[in-house]
Amino acid sequence: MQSLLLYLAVGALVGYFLSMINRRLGPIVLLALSLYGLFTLWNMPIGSVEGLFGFEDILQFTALSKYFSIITLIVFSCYAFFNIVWISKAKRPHAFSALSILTLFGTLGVFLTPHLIALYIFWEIAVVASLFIVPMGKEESKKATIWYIVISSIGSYMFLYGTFLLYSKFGTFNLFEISGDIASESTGFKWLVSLLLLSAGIAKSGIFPLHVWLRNVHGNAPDTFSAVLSGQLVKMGSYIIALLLGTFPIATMFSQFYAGVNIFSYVLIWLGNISILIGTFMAIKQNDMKMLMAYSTVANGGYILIGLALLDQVGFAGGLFHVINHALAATMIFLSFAAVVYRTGTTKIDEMGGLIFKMPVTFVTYLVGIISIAGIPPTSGFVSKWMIFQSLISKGMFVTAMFAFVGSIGSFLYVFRPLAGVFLGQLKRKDKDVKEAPMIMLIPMIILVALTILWGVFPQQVLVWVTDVQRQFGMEPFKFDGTVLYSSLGHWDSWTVFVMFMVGFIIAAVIYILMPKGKKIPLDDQYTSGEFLHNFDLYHYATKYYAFLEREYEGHPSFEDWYTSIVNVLKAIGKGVDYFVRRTASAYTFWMALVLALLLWVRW
Amino acid sequence: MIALLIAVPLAFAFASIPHERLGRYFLPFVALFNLVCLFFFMEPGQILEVGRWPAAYGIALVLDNVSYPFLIFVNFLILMMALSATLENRYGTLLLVLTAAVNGIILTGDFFNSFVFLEIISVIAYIVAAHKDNALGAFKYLIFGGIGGTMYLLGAVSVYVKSGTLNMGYAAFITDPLIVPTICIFFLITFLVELKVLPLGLWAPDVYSNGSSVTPIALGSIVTVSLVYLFSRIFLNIFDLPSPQLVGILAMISIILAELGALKQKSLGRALSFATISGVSTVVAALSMRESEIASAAYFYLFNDVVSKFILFTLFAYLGERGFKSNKTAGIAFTFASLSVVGFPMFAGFWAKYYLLKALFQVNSYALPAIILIAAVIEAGYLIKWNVELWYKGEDTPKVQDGEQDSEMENEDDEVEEDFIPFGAQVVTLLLALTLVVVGFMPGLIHDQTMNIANNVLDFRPYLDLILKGGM
Amino acid sequence: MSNIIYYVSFIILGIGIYGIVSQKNLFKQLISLSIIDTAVNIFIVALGYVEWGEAPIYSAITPVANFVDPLPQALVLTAIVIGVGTLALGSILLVHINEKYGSLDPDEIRDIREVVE
Amino acid sequence: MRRVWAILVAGVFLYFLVGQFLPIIPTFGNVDLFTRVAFDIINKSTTTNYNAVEFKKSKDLEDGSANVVTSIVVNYRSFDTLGEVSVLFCAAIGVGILASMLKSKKRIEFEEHKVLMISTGIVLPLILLFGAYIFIHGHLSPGGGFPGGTTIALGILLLMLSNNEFKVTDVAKHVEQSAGAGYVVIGLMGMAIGGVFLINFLPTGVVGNLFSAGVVPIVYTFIGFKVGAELSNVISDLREG
Repeated sequence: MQSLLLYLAVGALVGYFLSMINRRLGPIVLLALSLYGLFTLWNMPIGSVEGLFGFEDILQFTALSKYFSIITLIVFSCYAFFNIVWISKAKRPHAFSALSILTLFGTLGVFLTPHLIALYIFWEIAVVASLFIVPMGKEESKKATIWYIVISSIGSYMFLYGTFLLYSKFGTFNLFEISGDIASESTGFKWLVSLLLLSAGIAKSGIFPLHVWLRNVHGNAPDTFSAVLSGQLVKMGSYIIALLLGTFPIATMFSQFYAGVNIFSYVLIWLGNISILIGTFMAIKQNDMKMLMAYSTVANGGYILIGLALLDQVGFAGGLFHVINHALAATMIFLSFAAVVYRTGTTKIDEMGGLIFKMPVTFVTYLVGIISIAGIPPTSGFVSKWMIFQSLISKGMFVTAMFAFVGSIGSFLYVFRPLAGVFLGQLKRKDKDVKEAPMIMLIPMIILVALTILWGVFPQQVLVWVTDVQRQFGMEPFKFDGTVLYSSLGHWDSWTVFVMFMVGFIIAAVIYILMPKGKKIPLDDQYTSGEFLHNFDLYHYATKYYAFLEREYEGHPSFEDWYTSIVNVLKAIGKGVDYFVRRTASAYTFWMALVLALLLWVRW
Repeated sequence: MIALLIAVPLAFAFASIPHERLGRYFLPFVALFNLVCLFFFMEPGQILEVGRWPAAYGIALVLDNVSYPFLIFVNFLILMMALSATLENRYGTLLLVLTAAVNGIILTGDFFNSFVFLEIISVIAYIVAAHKDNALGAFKYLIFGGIGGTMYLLGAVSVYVKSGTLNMGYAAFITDPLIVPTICIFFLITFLVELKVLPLGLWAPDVYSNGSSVTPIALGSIVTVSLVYLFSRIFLNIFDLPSPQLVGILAMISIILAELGALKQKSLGRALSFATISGVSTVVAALSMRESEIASAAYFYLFNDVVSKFILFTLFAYLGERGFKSNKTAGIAFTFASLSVVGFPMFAGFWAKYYLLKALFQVNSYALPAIILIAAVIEAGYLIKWNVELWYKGEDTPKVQDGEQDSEMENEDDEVEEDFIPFGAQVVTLLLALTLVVVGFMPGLIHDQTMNIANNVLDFRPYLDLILKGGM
Repeated sequence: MSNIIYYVSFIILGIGIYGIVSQKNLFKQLISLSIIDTAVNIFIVALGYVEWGEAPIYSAITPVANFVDPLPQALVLTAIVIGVGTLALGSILLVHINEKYGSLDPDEIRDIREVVE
Repeated sequence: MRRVWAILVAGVFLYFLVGQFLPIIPTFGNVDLFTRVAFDIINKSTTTNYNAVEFKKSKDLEDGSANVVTSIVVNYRSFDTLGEVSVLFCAAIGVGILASMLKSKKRIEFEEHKVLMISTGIVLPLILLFGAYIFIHGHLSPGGGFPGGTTIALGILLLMLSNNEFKVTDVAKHVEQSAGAGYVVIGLMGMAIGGVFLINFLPTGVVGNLFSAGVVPIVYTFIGFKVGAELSNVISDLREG
């Protein structure tokens, strides 16, 4: 671990200078480092302890570290692979490559250490490194950066406060050493510390009420980096949540509240519910495909939080499993978007259309991605959603189950919008000459597709990691046997489902081939009955796609506006301060008298 | 020997009058001379009785474990300023006197003498503040600072009335609980004014934001450091701070208000001025706790804040809001400095916050850490905004390149290199930025020193021993 | 009643403070500052008075010491010079302000500044 | 309203001074000099044993100045005075800088008056002589470098008022430079001879004699020249604009 982190730190510099020679070398360095890291950490025995920079035993390789590191490294490998070609479009390729490597360094560091301060340091390194990549994107990305840093700082400073609060009580920064003693503290302290520490995770994984940055940042960041943001950096938040919920004896720390779930988890579950609701409904509204997926990330963050907060045999495993699903799916989707943008130069859904025949592999990647997000077999997305639902229903938490269900239905709706708008429908005239993305871009996408389906059909490998984590936290591990998964309500065999599904798919394909083909007509003919067409956009398939749904919650309260107005209030106070500054010495003297009076009053 | 630190700058200042340019060239050499003297020919634990009059009768210059590191830091800052600032002709002479005065205010062990040096500093401050046609700001400072100085004089005189001598060491024998707070209130008012704690620091933004490369650095860095020294000498070492909680609360309010003021500003210079207020207020709030760990962290915080603000203000003076397009090194220094101010890891600022929070939590103080962190969030917001804005200023909208066409390494230097920044300033800011990084990796470099200061500043005995022992 | 001189100096100081706060004209503020300086100087000299003491100079009239406290006088000497320096600086600053804004009234100056910004 | 606030503010200060500060200081005139360092300073026995000082009799004391205030200003607390000189010096430079930064270079002209011109010619040498007397006798009589210098500067002012042609030349700067540097050099000489900065390294003579008090008259002479030159410069800067 030590050497890996060192290589990464040095690699950032090397990457910077190598990409001066040729900008493609930057992503290649990142790819090499990620693959090396994947190889090392895959083979590393769980429980290894190492020092770093002279601090002894600061790195600790747990089952949870392994799980999250592997996800991270898979995402980063694909991202780096994809970037080899894409980097030619980057605005500042040297800095981009170097900061990407630094981001990986930071995130891996977060996963590898139980020492809260070291964790915070790595965390901030990852944040700062990614922070300076974000404004390399679209015009609005400068503003997005502010959102990112402010919300992230709120989370991480609360984390820091909580860390020091723990330190002042227990005199150590090592999370595992603290975990045993915390149960005996006062209730208020437990609430405070748990919430403070968790808020870093909540901010990072885009859970309500700190979800507002995702739309701006994911939507405006450089195209491929959105994949890392959504597929990987958000998972840093999930890691914190999983780590704290697993390490702290939450179940015994807080009183039972409902259906065997303690009050703290229950609060978290409700935050998850709201996130699902907001994420889903806002995603339905978006016309920008990247922003759409950003809200989808909010909703999926909610799923993960619910799963993890359940803290039981099936639900926790489901939450963890969902982490890897969403990481893969989000990476796939954002990479396919990046490929589309690479060719067409826009992210607006209604400016595209009919790319299915021009970019078939990209289409398939997107398709599998959204199938996984919607939780349909045979992708791995189904496995995790099944587990979360199982746990919810077996506990009798029907309201939450309903929210999750609404989220699932909603996800069908929103993922279909880019599918229909971008890939299906009529090809735009300006996109006539669009080609499939270059081969190098396709390879990582295909790998991701293969992984998603592989783990959907044979989830054993992931489940081994997940159950290892559960054992680490002393929970009853999830039960599975080969491809058969068990829960209290029953069991299913992913292989059987896959076979059934393939049979259905083949039947459908046969019908499709046998049936007569549809006739192709140009866009102008379609809706106009020969009338002259003034505005093509209005007749685009995806324009006002879900108008009938959006109508229902048009005047919804916007948290973004709400936060902006808070900032405006703060600025108004600042203006007041400025007003006093601009007075003359007469007014200053008044303040001096006031302070003097205060001093006298306090003393006597 | 110690007196050379004051005498040499003064002699050069006087000598440079008819030839106005000379002062400018003397300044770096004098600062360097002071540093060399400090490093090689002096060591802490000396006292110089000027004119060989016993400390109680005359004036004693004390070089102890507290003043020594402060002197090195201040002279280092002066050297950096001499190399980086564009000094107009006669400012060199003034800054030579300023060098003498800050060295004097740190060395002196006499209340009235420190008042004299305080007034020298103030007078120079008024002049420097008027740089770049900022007479109004300077005048407001003059009136307000004048009242503050008067308070200090009253305080010094009342020390004489009560203890019969003006020496700081003997003044500590005044222990009457009725008298000490009254005397301290005089000093406290002055310090709140000069250290810019907000209700009394309202003069600062108008003074600092004049866009000069001298004003904010001479006043915000060098003078502030020397006054923080005097603050800790008087209120940590000699007297007890009167109503420390009130001072703490005032400083906390000041932190937040200053950050909000900075958030609102549309001009970078004013935003930085407010940020300076907040930084110093943090130090005051921490020092008002009178705990050695916290004081040590406060000095660390001061170090980081002063060095970072030095970089920010210098670059602002030269670049204005023109952006870093053609000044990459300046941009890097600026970004490092702002990250360090906010307190991101691997910069000195992180350790400043780390030690401060750790020490504060150890004494179960929970409000100040919260305030510091909230301030850091606001600070992060506007500083990063400025960074992003300046880095991407004038960047044309992305050119849509054809996919396969890979332009070999975009030539970034093809624009006309507009050299806004003098070479000296570039080197100095980069050097200081690297210092921040190095300290970020090896916080012990500074922390050992600040720990040493803090342990000594809270222990009155060594200082008194030194003064009673007398000597050369 | 023996403290009357202290009261006088305090009242002068109060007048100075009153002047700074109440006067809009910047020049009057500067003069008020000067008044404060003077008041403090009076006060400090008064602190050194010893009953029936003489001026602290050995001379033909006072060959042996029966003096008032000379130290406050020495301090005041320094303080006066400092006050003079401040006064000189303040007046040249006012010349600058008057040149830039054409007025010494802060209200008018503020109007001009707001227009400029 | 402004006045009411002003009264309130002044009231707070007065309350503090009268209510809190006055009780802790001794009543007027009721000072016990023995408790203050001034006692030893008056008797010139800070380093030696107590011995009553007598005018024109005591000799070779630690400080030979008949004027005790002068002995404090230029000897015991000479370092303060060095600082004081620097304050004035900075103020003079500041006035110079700021005056040179004025955009309108409008010189102030006075109406020339015959009587004033002629009488200036008569009085000016006397004024200058008187100024010189004040600072040379600073250790014997009331006065010293600062009043002496100011008197000289007033003479210059009179010259300016009477004569529009008159300008303070660079000579003033050179005087200022050499006098200021001279003070520091005296201090450094003390360091070289006596080992301590600003030590009184000359014999102190008999109290009350003109040639007594060691370096005190020399320093005061320097200060007198310096202050005179500085204030002349300030006046001239303010006039020339």
